[in-house]
Amino acid sequence: MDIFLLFISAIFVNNILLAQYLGNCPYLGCSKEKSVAIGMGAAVLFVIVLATVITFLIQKYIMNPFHLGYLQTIIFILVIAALVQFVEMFLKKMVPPLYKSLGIYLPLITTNCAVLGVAILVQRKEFDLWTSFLYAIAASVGFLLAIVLMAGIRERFVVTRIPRSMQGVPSGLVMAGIMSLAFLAFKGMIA
Amino acid sequence: MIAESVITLFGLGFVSASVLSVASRLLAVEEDPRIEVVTEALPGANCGGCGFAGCEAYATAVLKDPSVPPNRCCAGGPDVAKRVAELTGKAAGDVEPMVAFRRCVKVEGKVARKYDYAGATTCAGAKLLDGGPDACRYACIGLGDCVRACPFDAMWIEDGLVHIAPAKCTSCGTCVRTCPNGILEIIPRRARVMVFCSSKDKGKAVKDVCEAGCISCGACVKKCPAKAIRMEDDRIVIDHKACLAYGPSCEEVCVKSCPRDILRCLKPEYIAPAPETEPAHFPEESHVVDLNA
Amino acid sequence: MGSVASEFTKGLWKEIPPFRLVLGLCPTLAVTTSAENGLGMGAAVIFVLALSNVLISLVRSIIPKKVRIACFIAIAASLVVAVEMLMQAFAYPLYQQLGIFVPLIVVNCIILGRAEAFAAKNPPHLALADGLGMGIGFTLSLTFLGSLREIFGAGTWFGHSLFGPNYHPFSFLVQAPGAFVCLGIILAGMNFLSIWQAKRKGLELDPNFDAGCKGCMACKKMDEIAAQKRLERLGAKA
Amino acid sequence: MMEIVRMIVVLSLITGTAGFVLSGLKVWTSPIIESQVLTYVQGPAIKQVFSDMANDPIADRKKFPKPGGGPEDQVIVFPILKDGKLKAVALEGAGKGYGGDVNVIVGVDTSTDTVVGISITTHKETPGIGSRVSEPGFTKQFRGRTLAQAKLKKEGGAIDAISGATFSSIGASEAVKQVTSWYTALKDSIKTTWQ
Repeated sequence: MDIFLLFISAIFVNNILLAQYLGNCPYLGCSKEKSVAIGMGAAVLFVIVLATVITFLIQKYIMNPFHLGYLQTIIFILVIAALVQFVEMFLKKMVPPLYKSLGIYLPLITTNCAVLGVAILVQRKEFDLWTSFLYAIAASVGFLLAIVLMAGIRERFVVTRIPRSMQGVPSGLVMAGIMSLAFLAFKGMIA
Repeated sequence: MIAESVITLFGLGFVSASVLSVASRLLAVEEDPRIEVVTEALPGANCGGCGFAGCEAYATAVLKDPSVPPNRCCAGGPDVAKRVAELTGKAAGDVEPMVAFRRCVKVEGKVARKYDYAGATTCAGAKLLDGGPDACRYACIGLGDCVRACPFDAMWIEDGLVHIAPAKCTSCGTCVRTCPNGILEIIPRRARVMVFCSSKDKGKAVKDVCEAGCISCGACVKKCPAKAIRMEDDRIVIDHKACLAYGPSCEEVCVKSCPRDILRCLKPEYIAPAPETEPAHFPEESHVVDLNA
Repeated sequence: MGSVASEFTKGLWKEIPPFRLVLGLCPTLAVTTSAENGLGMGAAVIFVLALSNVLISLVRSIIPKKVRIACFIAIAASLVVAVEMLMQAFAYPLYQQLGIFVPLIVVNCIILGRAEAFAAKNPPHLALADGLGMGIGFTLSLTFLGSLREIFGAGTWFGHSLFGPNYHPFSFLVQAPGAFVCLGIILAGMNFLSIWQAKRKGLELDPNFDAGCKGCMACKKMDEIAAQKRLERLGAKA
Repeated sequence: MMEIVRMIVVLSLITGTAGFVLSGLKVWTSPIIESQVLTYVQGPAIKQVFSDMANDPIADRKKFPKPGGGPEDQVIVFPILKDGKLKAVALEGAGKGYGGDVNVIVGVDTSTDTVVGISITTHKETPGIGSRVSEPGFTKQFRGRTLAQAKLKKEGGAIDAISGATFSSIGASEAVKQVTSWYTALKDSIKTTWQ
């Protein structure tokens, strides 16, 4: 039941994109094509889960014993950057098909604030390892859902008359606002 | 505390840099070095005119797949084709010249209309609304998605129907990929006969919506002595290779057998190779397949 | 490259982030629930951006190309940690308000975007001008957006009540959807201005005027991937 | 090979320097941060418990060794003074609630050894259910209780748990119990410190 609640809360109520504003750049950049959105979402899911678990272990076994909590930001981001680059090289060599579908998005993920955001959030919420792992999955599924839905809508934008000044990013943002409004409705589920 | 911080961060930098540099050595992927050379030779516009996803994809394909010709790059023209041919060891000239062709004769009144469309002026947009304003789901919608997509300015809309200027067409296939109804096709410039309908409906359904469409009677299939015509999904497919190999001795019996006048001989102006120099203004008659001929 | 003055002023209007260069959207959307938060976030970004630009410009010649991004991130991250500590020490309520978005400055594409696009190629004094200009432009935008949302969404400005107790705040604006819609409409307004100006002067409109994150390599790459995927999809259909 | 060495050296040097500078900054700012945190997190809670204070308990705070803790564990005691004399003290305790620790500031009158009041500083309870422990309806019950009474009824005290939020109530009560045990152990040294 708790796990169910965690998932519902992270995917719908506190959607990482639409309610917590994390990961907006890829959201707007990648949502023009549904296949790209799925690829990006899956890559983000992969990286978020991996990064959250690794940074959690580093926090627990290196930073906490030495009282280095204040270096959290710099240590986390360096670990994430190195991890992403390593995974990219690894996939390219060892699993080329996976590289073709996910790997091309990896270089774009280092600066995705959703990854660092989730890694820091689970520390601030003081989750244990298992809950952190589940939360990472739930949050990135929420990201995937939002970005794929958005791409589905934005594909239709191509065939719609939109005023010149609203084309591109502005219409994407307003669209995101309307989606966020729709997601607000899920707040009623948990109160 | 200072010592711990310095050591931890120094160690982190050291470890990540070492892991990455070692990994970049161990996990380096060997790519065919020629791919890069061929990609360099291409214009790098990533226009997709060749039918591949970008210049690098074409370079890879042309090196690996023997059936991919070296002259597919429309943006680069003959110079690039020559260079690619040199790099790949393929002959530049042994490729059948092709041209885009519209498989539809929808003209005013021949196709019934379901409704008047007043939405966004794109075919894809109209297609979203109950399959388009025409009763025939395979008719040219005529809102010009292909015209806008054509990188060579070889198409235009007239009377709600797309027209192709063969002299300008480079058979890049962009229009074929754009058309939501799939009525465009790339055919050999030497092709002798062609079918002017792309409907996959059965005879009765076609008769209901179009005065001119193919009713899938199969007469042409039976008559063709070269067995170059077949039906796929109630849609005529012509094997131009077999047709051209058989030669003109059949006297186009298929055209004569067609009860709906939907199989026609192509005008020589259309099928002739593009002239070397482009005329300033293309004469009205020669740039389109004349439907009333 | 231009003079110090021109590098400084371009960040204030011509390339003002995030309205012109669509950079750093996450904090822009998240912390602008009030003018004060926007200003505070902006101040932190000015500090990090100006210093990281200068530092990167100073060490640009010794950084090997392959670990370029990692070095930029390390420099930006240490500045962010510094800001975090200073903010906790001297502006604790603001730190509480901005929450997780203070550490997230490090992944704000404005930092890496400027490092990559400008600081890595220019001498320190120009990099400083660019960083300060961009930072101040960012602060102005954030404060503007924050003011807009606070004034109409809560009826206050910098915490001072504006319309008296009878005002019914349009609280949609201070919630998540309001942030998206508000920024979207401002961006559209900027585009409208560009189009109108081009028309009035009879000039050709810059076709890339709304191309989005110009300074951010990630977005460029994403557009390329999207174009390629589209071709692949259409190719498969044909 | 040279390139790899250079990569490693440059990156480690940058991170190492960052570590040095940042730890220096940390040493300088940590006392300021500590007092800031106390002012903005514990400060309002203390003010809520003691409505009239002549001194600034945050500035006058003192650390005492934690009873039953290791040699480095410490407890912060905030004194409430009147005319320079100790009137009451405030301590912060923590108890495990439903979602995590419930942190509670407890004010204890040093002359009568009774609870002056409690105030919740931070908690992670479910909004609307467990979060009711921070509402006056619950916290008011502790006012004027003796140390022995300041626990839930089922443990022999005088406090009603919030129905439907038993775990949160237990958390708050545990926190109060922790403070009362610390206070009992430290009472003498507290009194000698401030007279």
